Amino acid sequence: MKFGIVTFPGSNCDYDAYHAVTDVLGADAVYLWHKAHDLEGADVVVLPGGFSYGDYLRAGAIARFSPIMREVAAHARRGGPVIGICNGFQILCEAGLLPGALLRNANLQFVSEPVRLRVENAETMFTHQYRAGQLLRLPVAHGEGRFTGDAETLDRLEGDGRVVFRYVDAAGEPTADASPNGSARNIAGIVSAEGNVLGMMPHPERAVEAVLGSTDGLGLFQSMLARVSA
Amino acid sequence: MSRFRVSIHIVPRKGILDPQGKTVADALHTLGFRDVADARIGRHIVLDVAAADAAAAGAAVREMCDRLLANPVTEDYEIAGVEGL
Amino acid sequence: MSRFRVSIHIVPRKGILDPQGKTVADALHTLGFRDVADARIGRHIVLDVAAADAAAAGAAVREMCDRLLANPVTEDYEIAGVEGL
Amino acid sequence: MSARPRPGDPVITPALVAEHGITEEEYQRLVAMLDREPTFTELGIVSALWSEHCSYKHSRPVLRTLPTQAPWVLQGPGENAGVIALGDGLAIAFKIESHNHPSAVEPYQGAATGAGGILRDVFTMGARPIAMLDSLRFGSLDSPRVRYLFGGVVKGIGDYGNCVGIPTVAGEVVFDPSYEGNPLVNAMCVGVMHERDLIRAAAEGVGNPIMAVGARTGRDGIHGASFASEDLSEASEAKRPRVQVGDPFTEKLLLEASLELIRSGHIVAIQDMGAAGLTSSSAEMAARGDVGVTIDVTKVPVREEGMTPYEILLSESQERMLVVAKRGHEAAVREILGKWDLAAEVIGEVIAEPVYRVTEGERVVAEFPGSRLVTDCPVYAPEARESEAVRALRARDVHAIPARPEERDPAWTLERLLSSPTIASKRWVYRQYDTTVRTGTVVAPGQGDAAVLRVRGTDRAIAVKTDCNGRYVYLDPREGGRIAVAEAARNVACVGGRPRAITNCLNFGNPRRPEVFFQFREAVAGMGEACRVLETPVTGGNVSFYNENPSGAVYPTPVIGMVGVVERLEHVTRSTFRADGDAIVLLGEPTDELGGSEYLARIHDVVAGAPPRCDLARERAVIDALLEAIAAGIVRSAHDCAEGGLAVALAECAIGDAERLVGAEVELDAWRDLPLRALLFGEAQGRIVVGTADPARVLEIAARHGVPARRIGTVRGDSGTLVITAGEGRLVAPLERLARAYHEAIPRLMAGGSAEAAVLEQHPQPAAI
Ligand SMILES: Nc1ncnc2c1ncn2[C@@H]1O[C@H](COP(=O)(O)OP(=O)(O)O)[C@@H](O)[C@H]1O
Ligand SMILES: [Mg+2]
Repeated sequence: MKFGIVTFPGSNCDYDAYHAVTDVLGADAVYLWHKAHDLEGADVVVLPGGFSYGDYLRAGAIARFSPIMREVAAHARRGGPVIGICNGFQILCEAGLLPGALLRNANLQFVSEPVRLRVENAETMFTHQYRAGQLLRLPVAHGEGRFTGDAETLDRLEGDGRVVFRYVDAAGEPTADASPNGSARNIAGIVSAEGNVLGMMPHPERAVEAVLGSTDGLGLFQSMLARVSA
Repeated sequence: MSRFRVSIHIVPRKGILDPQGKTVADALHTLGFRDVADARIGRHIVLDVAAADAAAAGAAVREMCDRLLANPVTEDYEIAGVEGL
Repeated sequence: MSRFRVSIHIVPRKGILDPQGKTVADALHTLGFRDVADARIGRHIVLDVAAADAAAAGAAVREMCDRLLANPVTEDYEIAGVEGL
Repeated sequence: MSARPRPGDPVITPALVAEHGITEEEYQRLVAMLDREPTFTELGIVSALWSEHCSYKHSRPVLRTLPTQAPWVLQGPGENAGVIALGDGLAIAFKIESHNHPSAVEPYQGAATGAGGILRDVFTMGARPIAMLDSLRFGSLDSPRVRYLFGGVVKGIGDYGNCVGIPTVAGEVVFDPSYEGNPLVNAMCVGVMHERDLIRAAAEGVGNPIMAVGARTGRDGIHGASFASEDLSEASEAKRPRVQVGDPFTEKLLLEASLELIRSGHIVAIQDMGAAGLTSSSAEMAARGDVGVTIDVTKVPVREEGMTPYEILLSESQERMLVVAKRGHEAAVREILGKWDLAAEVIGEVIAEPVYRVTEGERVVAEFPGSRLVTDCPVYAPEARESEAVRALRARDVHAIPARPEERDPAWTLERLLSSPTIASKRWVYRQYDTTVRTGTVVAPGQGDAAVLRVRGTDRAIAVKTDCNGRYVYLDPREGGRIAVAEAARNVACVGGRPRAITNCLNFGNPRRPEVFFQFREAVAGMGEACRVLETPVTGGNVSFYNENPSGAVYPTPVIGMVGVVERLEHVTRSTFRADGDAIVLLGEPTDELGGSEYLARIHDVVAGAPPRCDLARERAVIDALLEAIAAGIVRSAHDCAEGGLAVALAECAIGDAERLVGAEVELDAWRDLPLRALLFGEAQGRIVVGTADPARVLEIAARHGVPARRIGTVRGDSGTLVITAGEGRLVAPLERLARAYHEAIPRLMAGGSAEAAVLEQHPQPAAI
């Protein structure tokens, strides 16, 4: 089982994702250069966080045109797992592999802090190691994380159980204050209709070791390992 | 081929929350500009393009907007001007 | 008093580095739009203001730009249009 | 060959010379060196290289008195950054820089480019940056202009570091009217490297090509270096268009490319084109290598047409490097840069002839003999005399100041102190900084007295913190200098780190004013004394003079950037109380000192009295005792007493974590004879509040180190209150109220700032971060 971690110009969490899946999970991983034309046999593609192309114009707008993205899209069409974290989520939306868009945080400030998430769907290939309704503590660090979509897009996401993570407060309720960025319906992460493409703003790869204050992100990588190796 | 300066407006689609515009409106009020009812903030992009004629320049830029410059989910764009250089 | 829609262009001052414009120009090239020589990216602000007449509206907005909307250190602005509502 | 004026060059007049900040004697010195009149280009070069910022002409003799040696120091002052050994063949590179004047004019870009510059200083040593720190000083947040500066600076530092992907993990923010109009913006960067990758910025190897790498050269920030060497005035207002714009995206590419380049073995030296750009980088590289260089400005990739040699040489366009490659390896260098979509052009060569020569194609436009350009720059020893006014302030008996009626309830005083922006939580600031990227941050901002970063592949960690109390330094420069180092060391020790070395950023006023130079000389002397006793040599730093505004100089502010090593991750210690029932032990002891305290400033609006005495032997003993107790595994929490004294330190231990308030019961009868306000809010040095399950052992260790220590209370987890008694005196405070005061002070002050917030939206920067 092999993870392919894409490095775009300006990616800066590629190294963290690599460390999480290799040193911590003991899985294989390769870095995939944005100009490359094949996935080097990766079973799971990770689009890491960072500032591809400086987030100039719009976060993810330019990176989506990288040569490697053609392969990523093809991999996704074949049902291969793709996970986009933070900037990776933004790229997936810009590339049309996920619906909606991520806009400037409502408070217009970059927000870096641990947030509480509720697992809304524990059936996906990315979350089956969690319990539905389980509360997670993961860090966010973004300036453009306000998920937006028109009403029917949002209704469809909700109806099809494609909202995977929601920002919630200590009581587990999706209150306005619980959201660090003003996302529609406190949405923090969603999956594609086929369920094999996940985008999320929080950083699971930053929460895989006790020494860093939380291991709540492990379940996500273990879910993929279990499902893909199986 | 001659050169044209094409200017583009890219604005948040109606109905999409524009916190930046709201902050600016509030700020203007704080500064005493009470007569401002509303502010919307978008991008103003100026491109220097070579094309056969103004029409061709406009067409090329429209394609750039569709493919890269504007986000179809959240933004509208208009070509505000094409002037020869 | 009547209402006017005033639109403003705020652009990075000439000679000042515009990393965003440069990056976008490069991206357009990679996308095959080879005829783009240069791109500058600024902000397009639309204000809805009440004023005695168009001239007054323009004057008020100019003051808003000087005091708040434009960064005197790095940006130039122009009033792109004043239209009655 | 000798330089000739270019057609169109302005003629050199006394007025033009003066405009370049060059004095009459300096000009004569230049003529003597050249043994002819300089060209306009040469005048520009010299004005930059002999500016305070590049030449240290007023500070060098004083800086020479600082200790710089220790077995673990691999690179002392003189390079782009200092380097110390970490063990296992690893090393730590670190440096601090000021960007005060640019930030006063354009806070967002000024702070952003400051962060960019210090990052480059560290990765040009061959180190991978792992953390940034920021030490900030502003006037009062009641002023909209200050809120604008504060907001812009924080956003500028955040946007830049966040985009490059380096966590900003520690720092300080101090608000005081003395910084009105002249904020201090100091940024520090820490990097980790293999000792074998250490590379220096000395040009070597006759015939080796000199290459310009990274961004193109535009007309940005021309004369920023001399800009940083003047008082803020209308003159600097006029310099506005010279403000540089940072491009963190290009910086990230440059960072990766440079590290790859250094490891590739294709280059012999690399240096950031920082202040005074190409001029100072090339001249300094030549001087370090004691070789000659020749540079052809027509080969430099430019952003604008028609740039003159003068402009190309002095441009401060950001995100550029100067590289000396191995002859014949140019193509390999280009290939590495190309991979990162960056350009590299050969612009000159290392030559045997001992000259610094600049040509424009065939024409020589500047030529200086040997490295004298750098070595022969003037050095001054200005007069130093303490200000009578300050001496009088220090002599004032602050105990005579009557208490305010409200102070009858010490809880009122404590609340007011906790809501003082200087003491209050800085979460509003570091919430805008990515503190966890690179997954190395073990102790993040607000969790401990210093930040802790793990070092992959080892069980070690690095502890870092900046500190300085300018008010102390103002009232007593020598004592204040000692305290700055001591507090930084204490903070590093509180998280379990052994203080190892410092970098420093010396922010002072106009050195030609005797009272300012006195402050400078004395503060540096105090710093040096402390560094000797604490065995933390100085590996580098930065001097920023002329921090003045119409109302005078800012407080003398020698900011200390302390780096320490945590031997084992299990030693990492945080500041807030942990477990119910733990004993609270105070290392060190209270005194009746009240001078220079935040209490006097905040409650009585008085800045006077002698600052607390700093007994360096005691400081050393306290740190040794604490580190031994931590290594013994008996310390659950440790927090030093700083601004606001013992009561504030105890409160911070109780409410520091907004999501986990922990009550405590403290009894200080042992010191019942001290004035209550000195006991509670005095800022006696050398004190640390320790939470432990084994007080007896902590006391035993303290005794062995000759450190007075005493159990002063107990952690009462769920009591919901902080209770401190001392004889008749009794402080009872509900934790919620204290927490609100401490955590909401700055957000509340900034909320009124929607106007400023909007102004920040002006910047043509990535909206996203
Ligand atoms: N500008 C800043 N950037 C990042 N962290 C900061 C900043 N200012 C303060 N902090 C953090 O807030 C906490 C308290 O800072 P400070 O009051 O200076 O601590 P101390 O009083 O122990 O020196 C520390 O963790 C410090 O690193
Ligand atoms: Mg402090």
